[in-house]
Amino acid sequence: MATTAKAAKPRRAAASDVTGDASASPAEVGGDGASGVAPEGVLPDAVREEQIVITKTVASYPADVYSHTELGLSKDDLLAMYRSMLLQRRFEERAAQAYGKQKIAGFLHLYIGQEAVSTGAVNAIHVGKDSVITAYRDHGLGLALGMTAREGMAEMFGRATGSSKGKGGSMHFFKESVGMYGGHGIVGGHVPVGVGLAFAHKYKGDGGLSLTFLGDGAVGQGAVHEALNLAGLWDCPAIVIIENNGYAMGTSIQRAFSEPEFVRLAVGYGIDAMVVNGMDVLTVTKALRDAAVLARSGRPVLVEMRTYRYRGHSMSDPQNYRTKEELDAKKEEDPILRLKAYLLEHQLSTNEVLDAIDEEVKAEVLDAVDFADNSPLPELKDAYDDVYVQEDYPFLK
Amino acid sequence: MATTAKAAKPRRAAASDVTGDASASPAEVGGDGASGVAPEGVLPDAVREEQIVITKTVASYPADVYSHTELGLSKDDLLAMYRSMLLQRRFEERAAQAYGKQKIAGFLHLYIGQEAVSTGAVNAIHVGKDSVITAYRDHGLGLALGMTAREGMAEMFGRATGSSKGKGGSMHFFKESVGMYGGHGIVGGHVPVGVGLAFAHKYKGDGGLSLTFLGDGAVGQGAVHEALNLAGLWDCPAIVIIENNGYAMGTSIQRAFSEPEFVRLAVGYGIDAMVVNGMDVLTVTKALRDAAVLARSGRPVLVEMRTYRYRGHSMSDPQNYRTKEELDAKKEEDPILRLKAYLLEHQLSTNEVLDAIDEEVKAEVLDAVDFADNSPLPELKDAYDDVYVQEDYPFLK
Amino acid sequence: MPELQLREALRAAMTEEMERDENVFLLGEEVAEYNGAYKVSEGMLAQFGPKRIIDTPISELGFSGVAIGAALKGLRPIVEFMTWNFAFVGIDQIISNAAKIRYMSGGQLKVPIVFRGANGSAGQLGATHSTSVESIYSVFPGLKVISVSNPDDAYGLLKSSIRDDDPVIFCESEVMFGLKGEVELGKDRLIPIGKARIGREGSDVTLVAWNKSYWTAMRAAEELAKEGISAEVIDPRTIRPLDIDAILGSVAKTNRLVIVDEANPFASVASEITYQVQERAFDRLDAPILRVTSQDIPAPYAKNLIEAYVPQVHEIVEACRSVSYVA
Amino acid sequence: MPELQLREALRAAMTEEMERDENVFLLGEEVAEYNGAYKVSEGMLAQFGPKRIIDTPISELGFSGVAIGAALKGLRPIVEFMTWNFAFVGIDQIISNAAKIRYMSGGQLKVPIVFRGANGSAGQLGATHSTSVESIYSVFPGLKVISVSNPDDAYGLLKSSIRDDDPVIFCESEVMFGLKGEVELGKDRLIPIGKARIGREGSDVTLVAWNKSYWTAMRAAEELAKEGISAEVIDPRTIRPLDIDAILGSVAKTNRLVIVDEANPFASVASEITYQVQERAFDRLDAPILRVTSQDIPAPYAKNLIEAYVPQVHEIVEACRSVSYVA
Ligand SMILES: Cc1ncc(C[n+]2csc(CCOP(=O)(O)OP(=O)(O)O)c2C)c(N)n1
Ligand SMILES: Cc1ncc(C[n+]2csc(CCOP(=O)(O)OP(=O)(O)O)c2C)c(N)n1
Ligand SMILES: [Mg+2]
Ligand SMILES: [Mg+2]
Repeated sequence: MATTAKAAKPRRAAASDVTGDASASPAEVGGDGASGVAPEGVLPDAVREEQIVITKTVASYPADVYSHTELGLSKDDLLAMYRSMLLQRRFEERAAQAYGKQKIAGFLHLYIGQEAVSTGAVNAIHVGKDSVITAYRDHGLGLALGMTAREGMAEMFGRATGSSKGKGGSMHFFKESVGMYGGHGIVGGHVPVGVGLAFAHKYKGDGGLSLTFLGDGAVGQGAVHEALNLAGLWDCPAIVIIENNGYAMGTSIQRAFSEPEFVRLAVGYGIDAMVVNGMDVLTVTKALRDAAVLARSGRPVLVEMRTYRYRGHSMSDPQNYRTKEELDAKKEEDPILRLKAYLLEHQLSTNEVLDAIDEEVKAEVLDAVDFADNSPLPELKDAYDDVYVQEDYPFLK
Repeated sequence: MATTAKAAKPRRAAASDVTGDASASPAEVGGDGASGVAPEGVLPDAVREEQIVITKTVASYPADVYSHTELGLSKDDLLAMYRSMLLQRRFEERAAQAYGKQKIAGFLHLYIGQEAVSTGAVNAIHVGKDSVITAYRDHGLGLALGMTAREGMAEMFGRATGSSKGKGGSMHFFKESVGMYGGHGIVGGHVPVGVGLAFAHKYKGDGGLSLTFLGDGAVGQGAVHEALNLAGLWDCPAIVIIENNGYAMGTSIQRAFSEPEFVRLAVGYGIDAMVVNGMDVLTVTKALRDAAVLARSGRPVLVEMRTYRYRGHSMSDPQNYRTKEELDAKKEEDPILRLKAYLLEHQLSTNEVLDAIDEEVKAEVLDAVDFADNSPLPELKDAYDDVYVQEDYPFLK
Repeated sequence: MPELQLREALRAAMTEEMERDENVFLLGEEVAEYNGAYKVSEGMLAQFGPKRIIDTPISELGFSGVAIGAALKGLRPIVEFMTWNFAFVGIDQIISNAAKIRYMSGGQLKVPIVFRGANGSAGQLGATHSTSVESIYSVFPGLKVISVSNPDDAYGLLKSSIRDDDPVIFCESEVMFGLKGEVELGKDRLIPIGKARIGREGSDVTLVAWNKSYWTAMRAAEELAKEGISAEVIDPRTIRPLDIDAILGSVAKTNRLVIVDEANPFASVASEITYQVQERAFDRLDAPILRVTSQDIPAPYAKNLIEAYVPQVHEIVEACRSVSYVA
Repeated sequence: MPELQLREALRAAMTEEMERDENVFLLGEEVAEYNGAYKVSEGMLAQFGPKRIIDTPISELGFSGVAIGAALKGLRPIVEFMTWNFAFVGIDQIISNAAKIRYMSGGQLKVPIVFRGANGSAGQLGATHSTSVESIYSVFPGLKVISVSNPDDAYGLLKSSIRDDDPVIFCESEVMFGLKGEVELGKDRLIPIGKARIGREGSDVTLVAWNKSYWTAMRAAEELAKEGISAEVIDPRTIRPLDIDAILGSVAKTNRLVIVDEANPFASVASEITYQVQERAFDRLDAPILRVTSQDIPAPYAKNLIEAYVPQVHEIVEACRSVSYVA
C-alpha cells in the first residue's frame, strides 16, 4: 500500500493560491500529493499488491505570455475587449449603487474582477451561433455577449423593458438572439442544461458548441458530475468552465473539496482538461479557442479558470473569510488594468483614448440607469403571460 | 495541445474484460489513454501552453496470489467462508424457485457469482461493530453478515417473521444487530447514507467503519460523487466499494461511462483507491483488510471490485446484452469453485467434507423455505406500525 | 379499430411523431438496445437508430437537464423515466428549470419536452418503488400533467404532449403496460390536453378516477349498479390543467362526488378536486365529497398489506353508499 | 419573558439541545465559519467547535444522505438548508430514505433528524427561490412537517423536533428571521408537535394560516374587525400531523373557513384542509371553504408582481366577506 499512503493529506497544504498559479510549475499545480511513502506502521503487511499508475496530461495556460499578434487580434479587437470589460465593470458599479437606493432588489451578485473570463470566452466563440449558459453571477457574460446595458439594467429594476420583462431579475439574464441561455439560480443546476445545449448543436449538426460556466462551489453538486460524464459519453461539443474564484460564499475551495485541484476531475470522466489564468483576457481567449477546436470536433473540455471576485458574494456579505491583504494582492492582477497596461506597453493606445472609452462607457451605463428608472413596471395582468406557450391556459384564479 | 489530444477515444476500445484483469499489467488497467499525439491539423497553433502531468498510484489486488497462511486464516476459517458463499448461492437458487412459484414477488435480484465480495468483505471487518450498507442486490451480504436464512426467506415471502416483518421484501434486507443497514432500492441513493454511517463512527470515536457497496451503474448518480467528496473532506472511515459486475441491467459500463475505469474517479476526490479481483475471496479479504486499516485511520478508500453476475439483472431479464461465451468464460472464475479448488489443492479439505457442507447448507435453506411458507402473513392492522416511532401518530384513515 | 396494448399505443404515438418531426427523440435508461425496461420502446432503435433512441446512464438528474437544454434549442425530447420514483433524484431539473425557464426568460424560451414513465404502485415493490406523483408535479405552474388509464387516451394524449410547446409530465403504469384496448389510430389523432372523458354515464354519484384507479372505480360502478346506485365515472386524464367543468357538470347532475386517487391522501389531487368542487358547487352537494386513496403509510411489501394499501373496490363502493346515505 | 428574534429563538433551541445531548449536531452551508447565511447559527461554532457545527460543500443530496446515515446510528443531526428551494436537489434522500427506512426495516431503525431552513418567498428573489414546500413534504408518511410563524413557536417546536425520534421538516422564513417576539425560555419548554395555536379568537369566520401568511391573516382579521366581522385565526404550526380537531372546533363555532397558504394553489395544504373539514363538518359549513394562495404562476421578480403574487390582506378580507355573504 505504500503508493496510496500519505503521511499528511496534501490538500490541507496545497493550492492556496488560486489565481496566479496557473503559470506555476507543473509539479506545483498537478503533481500527485500521494507520491510519498507510507507512514511507519500503517500497513506493515502490505507487500503483494501490484501498483497501477494513472497519469493524465493537462494543458496549462499561464498569464502574460500570449500576444495579440499571435492570436490574430487587431488593435481594434483589443480596444473592443477593453471596452467590453469596462462596460461590465461600470454597469455593475452602478447596479450596486442602485441596489443601495433600493431600485434593485433581491440578490445581486457582482462579477467584478472576473471580466476577463466572460470577455475572452465570448471572443473565442461565434456569438449567436454558439450557446452560452451560466449561474446567477451573470451580468458580465450577458453584456459581453451583446445584451444592452439598458435591457440588463431595466431587468434588474424589474421593469417591463427588461430582457425578461422584469420577471427574471439579476440572476436570470436571458437573451436568446445572442445565445445567452441564462442566468440560473440553483447552484449547478444549469450545468446539465448547458451540456444539453451542446447536445442539440451536435444533433442538429450546426457546428455550434456550448459554453457552460459554473462556480467552484457548484462542483459540489452531483448534477455537474453527471453532466460531465454525459458530455464525454455522448461526445458533446461542450466546454464546461469552472470559474474558480476561490470561494463559494464564505467557503474557500480548500474547505469544501477533498481535492481542490478541479482539473483532476477530468481523469474520472475521460475528457480533456485545461487550467487557465482567468485574469488575462488574452490567455482566456487563447485557451478557449483551443478548447473550441476540441469541442467542435466532439471532444468536451473541462476548463478550470482561475479567477477572483473583488466584491462580496452578494450585497450582504461582510467578507470575514478573507484578508484585506489577499484582496489587495489580487487587485494587482485586475484584468482591466492588465489589458490597459498591455495596450500602453505595446503602444496600441494612449491614456487619453482609454479614458475616453471609460467616459463613453460611463455615459452608456448612466443612460441605462435612466432608461430603467423611467421604464414602466410590468402590468399586473401580464403576470400570467410567459408561463405557458399555450395562450388560453386555464389558470386557477 | 498535443498532450490532451487523442486520435481515437480510448474508452471505446479499452476495458472490455472487467473481471480477470485485476491482475493485468498497470499500463493496461490504468494507463493514460490520452498519451498519444495530436492528430494532424487539430490544433496547429497550439504551441505555448505548459503541460501539467497528473499522476496517481493505485493498489491492485490480483487473484490467486494470496495464501490463507499469510492472511492468518485457519482451515476452519476457510471452511466457514466456503460455507457462507455456498449458503448465499443455495439460498438464492431456492429463492428463484420460490419466485417461479409466486411465493416471492416484486423484484428479485440475485447475487450469484458475486459471493466472494460479500464474504471477503465481511471477513475483513468487525461484524456488529462496523456498519454495512448496499443496494437492492442484498441477500448475499445479509447472509454473509449473519442474517439467518429463515428471516431472509420469510422477508421475501412477505411474512410477519421476516427480517422487516414482511414490509421490506427482497430489496430491503436490514438487520441492525449485525450492522446491516439495508438493502436500498434507489440506485446510488444509499451511498451518502453509507458515508453517514462512517461519519457517525468517527463522531462517536468508536473505532468503527462503514462499508458501502454499490453497482457500477450507480456511478452514474451524482449522489455517489457528492458522497465521495464528503468522505474525503471529512476524513470518514468509509470504504466505498463499486461492485463492478460489468452491467447495469442491460447496459455495459462501456456504454454508460465516458471513463469506465472507475478507480480513476479517486483522482478527482483526492482519496485512496484500489482495484480488486472480486472473484477470489482471499484477494477480497486481503484488499479490504488493507482498506480497513486506511479507513480506520480516517482515510476513505474507493474500491473497484471486479466481479460478475451469472444471472440476469432481475427475474425478467432475457440477457440479450451478453453472449453465452462471455458468461461461460466468467463461470470458469466462479468464486465458490475457486475456493473449493484452493481447499483441495492445499489439502485443507476433501470432496466428501465439502459435499457434506453443501448438504447441510441445502437443508438449512429448505428449512428456511418451509419456515417462510408456514409463517403467518403480517396482520392488516400492523400496517400502520413502524411508520413513526411516535406510537399515537394520528394517521389519516 | 385495432386493439393495442398500452405499451404499443405509447410506442405508436412516439413512432409516428418521430416520423413526422426529426426533432423528436427518445432518451432514458434501457430504451434502446434493451428495447425498453417495459418494452415500450421495443423496435424503435432498429427503426430510428442510436442518434434518436438513446440509452442513458443511470443519471436522471443529468439526462433530464441535458434534455431540457436540448429542448431550449428547439429539439423535442421524450425523456423516459423507468418509473417516476427514480425521477426524485432529477426533480430539481423539472421544478427549477423545465417549469420556470420560460417565465424567467420573459417568454423568450420554451421547453417542449415530455417526461414520461410508469407511475404508482405495481404490486410488491416496496416503499421506494410505488409512488404516485401527479399531485407533486401538479403543484408547479409551468408544467402540464397527464395520467392515463387506457391505450387510446395514451396514444392521443402522448401525441398531443409531444407536439405541445410546454413541458408535460406523462404518467403511465407498470401494471397497465399490457392492458389492451381499441385505439383510434391516425397521424393527427390528437386528444386535447385538459379535457376529461366520461367513462360511464350515471346519475346518482360522480366518481372521478384516473390511471389504474380508473379501473377500480369502474369495477366499483358495476358493483354499485347491482345495488341500484348509478355511478358516473369521469377520467380527467389531464391533471394540470384540470377539466373542472366536466366534473362540475357531472356533480350538477349527481350532487355527490367520490374521488379515487392512488396517491397517499395528504395534499393529493383528490384534495385539490375537493377544493375546487366545493368552492364552485357548494350548493349542489348533497353530501361531503369523499376520497379513496392509498393508506397514509409507505407502501408495504407483503401481498396482503399492499393489496389493502391501494384503493379497493369495496372502499369505493362504501364511499359511494355513504355519500348516497345508503347504509 | 425575553424578546427574541426568530433567528435567536431557533439558535436558543439548537444551543440548548446541543448542550443537553452531545449527539445533536448542526450541518449545512455556511453554518459555521460564516455564522450562518442568515445568522441563525451565529456564535455556535465558537461555542461547540467544528466537530458539531459543520460547514458543508454545496451538496444537498450528499450531506442530507450523510446526515440520515448518522441518524441511523443514533446521532441527531440538524440539517440546515440555506432555503428549502435548494433541497430539491436532495429531496430523494428525504423522500426515499428519511421517510421510508424505518418502515422498510420493519421498525428496526429510526431516523431522528431535523431538516430546517427558510421557506417561501422573500421578496424579489425570482421563481427558483420562492417555493413554499409544506404540501410537498406532507405528502409523505414517515415525515413530520412543521412551519412556524413566530419566535416562541419556533423555539418550543424546534426543541421538540430535535428530541423527536422521527424525521422532521421544519419550515422557517427568510423575511421573518428578524421578527421579534416574546419567548418563554426553559430547558424543557417543549411545544407538542401536532397542536395548533389560536392566534386570535373570533366568532364569525375561521382563518387558518401559518408561517408568514399567519401575519397577513392577522392583519386581515384586524381589517375585518373594523367591518364588524370577527375572525378567529388558527395557526396549525404543524402541518403533518395536522391538528384538524382545532380547526373543526373553530369551524363548529364560525361555520365558515378561509385558509391562507403561501404555496401555489394546486394540491396545497389549503386543499387538504378543505378536504378534511368538508368531510368532517359538512353540515356545519354555511359557505364554501375559500383559500387565498399565491398565484398559479412561477414567482415573478418585479416588485409589483411579486407583491401581488403572494396572499394579500385585501384578498383575505374579500374571501372572508364572501363566505360571510357580505358584499
Ligand atoms: C443548490 C443550491 N444550494 C445553495 C444555494 C445558495 N447559494 C447561492 S450562491 C452559493 C455559492 C456558490 O458559489 P460558487 O459556485 O463558487 O459561485 P460564485 O458565487 O463564486 O460565483 C450558494 C451556496 C443555491 N443557490 N443552490
Ligand atoms: C435512481 C434509480 N434509477 C433507476 C433505477 C432502476 N434500476 C434498478 S437496478 C438498475 C441497474 C443498476 O445497475 P448496477 O448499479 O450496476 O447494479 P447491479 O444491478 O449490477 O448490481 C436500474 C437502472 C433505480 N432503482 N433507481
Ligand atoms: Mg466561487
Ligand atoms: Mg452492475
